[in-house]
Amino acid sequence: MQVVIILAVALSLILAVILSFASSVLEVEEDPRLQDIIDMLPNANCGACGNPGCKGMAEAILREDAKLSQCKPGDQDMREAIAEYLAETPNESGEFTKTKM
Amino acid sequence: MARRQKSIKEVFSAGLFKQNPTFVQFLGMCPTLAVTKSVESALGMGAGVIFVLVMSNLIISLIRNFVPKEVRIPIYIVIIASLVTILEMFMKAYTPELASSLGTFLSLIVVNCLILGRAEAFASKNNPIRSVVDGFGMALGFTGGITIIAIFRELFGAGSLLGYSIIPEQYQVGILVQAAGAFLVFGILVSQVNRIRMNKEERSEVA
Amino acid sequence: MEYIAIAFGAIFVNNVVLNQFYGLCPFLGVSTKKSSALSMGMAVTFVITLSTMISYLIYHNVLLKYTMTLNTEFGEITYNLSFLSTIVFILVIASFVQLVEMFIKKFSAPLYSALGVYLPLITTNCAVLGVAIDTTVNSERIGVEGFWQVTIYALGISLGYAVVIFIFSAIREEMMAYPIKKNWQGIPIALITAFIMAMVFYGFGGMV
Amino acid sequence: MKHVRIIFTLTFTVLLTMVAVFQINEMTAGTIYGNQLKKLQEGLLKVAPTSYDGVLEELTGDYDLSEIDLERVYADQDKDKVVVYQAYAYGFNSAQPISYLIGIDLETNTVSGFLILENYDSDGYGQNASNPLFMNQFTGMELGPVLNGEIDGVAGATATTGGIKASLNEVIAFHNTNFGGGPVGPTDQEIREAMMEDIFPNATAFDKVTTNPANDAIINMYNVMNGTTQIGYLYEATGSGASVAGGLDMIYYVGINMDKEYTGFRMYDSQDTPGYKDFYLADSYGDSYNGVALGEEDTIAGATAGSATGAAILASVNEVMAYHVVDILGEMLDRPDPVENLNVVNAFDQVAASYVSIYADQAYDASILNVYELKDATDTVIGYIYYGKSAGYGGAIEFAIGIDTTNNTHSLIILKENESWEDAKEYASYTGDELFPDTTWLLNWQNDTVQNILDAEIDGVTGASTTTGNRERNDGLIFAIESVLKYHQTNTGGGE
Repeated sequence: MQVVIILAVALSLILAVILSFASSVLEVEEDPRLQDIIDMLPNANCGACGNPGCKGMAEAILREDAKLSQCKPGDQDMREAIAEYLAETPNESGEFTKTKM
Repeated sequence: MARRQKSIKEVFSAGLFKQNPTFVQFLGMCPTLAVTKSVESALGMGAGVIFVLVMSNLIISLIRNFVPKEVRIPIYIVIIASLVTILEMFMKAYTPELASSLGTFLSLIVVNCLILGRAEAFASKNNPIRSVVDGFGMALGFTGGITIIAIFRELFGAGSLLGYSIIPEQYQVGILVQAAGAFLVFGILVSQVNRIRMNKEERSEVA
Repeated sequence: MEYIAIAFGAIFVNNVVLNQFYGLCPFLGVSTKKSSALSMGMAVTFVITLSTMISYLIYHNVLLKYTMTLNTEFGEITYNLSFLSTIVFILVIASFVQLVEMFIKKFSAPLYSALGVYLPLITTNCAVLGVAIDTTVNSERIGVEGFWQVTIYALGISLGYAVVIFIFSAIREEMMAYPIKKNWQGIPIALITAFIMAMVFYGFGGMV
Repeated sequence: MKHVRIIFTLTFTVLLTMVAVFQINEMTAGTIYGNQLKKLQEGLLKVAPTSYDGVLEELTGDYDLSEIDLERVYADQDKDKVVVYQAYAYGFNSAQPISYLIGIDLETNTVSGFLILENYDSDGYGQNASNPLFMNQFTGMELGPVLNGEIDGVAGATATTGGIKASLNEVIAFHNTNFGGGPVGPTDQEIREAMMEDIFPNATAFDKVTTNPANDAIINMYNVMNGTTQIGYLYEATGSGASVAGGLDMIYYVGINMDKEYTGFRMYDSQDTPGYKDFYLADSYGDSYNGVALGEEDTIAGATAGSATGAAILASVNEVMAYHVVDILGEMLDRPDPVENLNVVNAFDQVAASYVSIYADQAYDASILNVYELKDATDTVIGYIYYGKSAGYGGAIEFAIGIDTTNNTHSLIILKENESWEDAKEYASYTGDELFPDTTWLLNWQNDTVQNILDAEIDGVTGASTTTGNRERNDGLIFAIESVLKYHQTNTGGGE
């Protein structure tokens, strides 16, 4: 039992410390809309859309390179939500991204 | 957002039909193909997924407001992995035959994109009751999907259903129970599901 | 010679996708373009090989090292921490992948777009965890032992993944040029293609 | 602050889940262990004899199992009722061995049960080994190599069946060394005796002739008795097959009855090419000798594949037959009439006034069909023509060679052959382009003294070694022609 606790604490501490510091040290500037779109996608990371994961899909949407219907796990609500969001939110230089359903 | 929230009933039925994980979302395809040799193991896998998905949706929805965004995924994974490990132990203890027939795929429920997908897409944004209903609906839809595939494979490939012989040996298509046959059966079924969906869409457009 | 046999068996005979059904979601998803299939193949090769090595070391040096005893109705039984394998492996793999992704993203933009973006997908690729578990907990099933044999096996398995996903994407790209009935487009025809490829790969079974 | 929260949440979650998992592990570990124990115990009792319901002890530690695919050994307390082995077999899916249990009833020395515990071979193929139909067939089988050939394989799974058979052989060998054996299948001696009895079913005794027969081909000779009457002769003989270099490569038994007929033939051992030799190892070939009169060996049909093996067998049988007729029965062999093949005269450069067969007066040689003495008009001997034969690739080759009184060879001519000599062109060492009867290789034997030719040790032609012969295995034309030359030296007196 003690072993388990020590092991768990040690392992998660190591990982948590590395990850949390790495996330700030290795942070890269991104389009602020990217994270919002990722949050709207199902995040199943299944790859069925042909893009490398949901992040890849979000990037492709912002590049106007992907149709929303490519996302197999996503439903009508998700598509409408993303379309609505993109119609309302421009990027930092004020340009709007067209959505492809 | 001004969007209307889905009713509990809609949440439940989405997983069964409109958003069926097997035939529409194509989530968790590894077990879909790997454990559908027999109806028995498909049902066993389905039961496992129901347990893990309902529990993980419940727990994640309960803690959704305390989890920092940066470690969201590791934490979800840890919870799911623990649930899978617990499931594995129970299965090994009380249904050892089933556990050995599912093999590594029992542990691999952890990486079934359905589980993590629902955690991210639904449980982290909804209250516990709705999350449980969603998890149950999705897992049930998954179970139904893989069971249908298993019925086709076992019936025509091994000539039996749940172990009872139905079709004599000379009319069996042995390839269906082999690895390659899984692709064939699944491919044909998806194409037919697509056809039905397309017909429906056309009709609704006309209407 | 032994290593060659292990690698050959892992690449072709027990092919991870066509025979063992590991990593199917990205196999069917990220195979519409040859370029992305190639990137995916490389990312998988990198992650599977390294994460298997890490998992092997953790399993043998930590999880198997600590034993405990438990009183049961069958008498005292001794057991080790291997029941924690799934949790530990997935946690380590997920963190490792996330770390690598952050590194690549920070220091090499071209490498990130060719390889790094595919890394998060690995977490839900059951081939990674599957191979890690098979080479440790179930190692007697696949008949490999020792660190180097396991490494070669993992490398072979992941190369098998890369080879198959690349061939598969080449076929799918080629198929784009042909009219396919609407309900067969996409996943269904891809599954039928995978079926034919799996049949072809059965042929390798005769070679060992 | 953000970092602290991240670290804390992650650590806390991991800790909580680990504790939960640990608790559940404590709850279930016993049951899981019990299940495994139960499965193994049930398996052990399933393969133990039905009369046995005691406890089996594990004895694995008592043996060195590092060299064999044996995992565990169990036996009853006194080690006199039952032994159970857990072993591995490598099937089609060689990476994942099949694990099985086999029980052996020590009182009857038979298999008491066979059970496959784990099988990862393909469904519909190797997986079928786990079918009760396959597993149940072992029960009651007597121990012996691959259980005496009684196992029915799994359809469509040669590799799986083969793997199980190979593993069973190892287990049985281990059992025989460690648990006393008992009936172990037919021994070498028993196999030989069975063959002798096949050839003479009515025999009551095979009396071995102690003086060694003066013949290279014959290893042993038996007078076959029925009570006090002799009913025949049995020869254990050896010959060269078609494709093995060096040594004795086939041993066979052939029987001859008192009516000068063959009573049967059995090949005991042949190192000849598998696939080619199988036909000759079969009883059906041996039985085709039944009732064939001595001298009529040509009527025994060989196989299409491996005709050279058939020819080699017949050549050897001919030798035994000649020994039998000449040395045992003291009779003359039926030898061909003089000059039945007129072309033989071409082997000698001069036309003689008379050609007289002198073979009947001389010793028999398996390579020689006839010997002619050539005389001129003044009745002076001018030379000899030897009419010989050898086993070729496409059947028997007949040739003639003339030798004069100064021991010089004249022409070597081929009278009958069915060779595909042009095949040899593909091989580097042969550059000629003639068909076989006019081959430059034959010139090696012409117009030189017998002694020079024998000293030269002419080699065969690679790629046509069945036809020309192989010096190491003493066959083909080299052997036949050299036999003729040596025969000339010793019998016709030319050597002195």
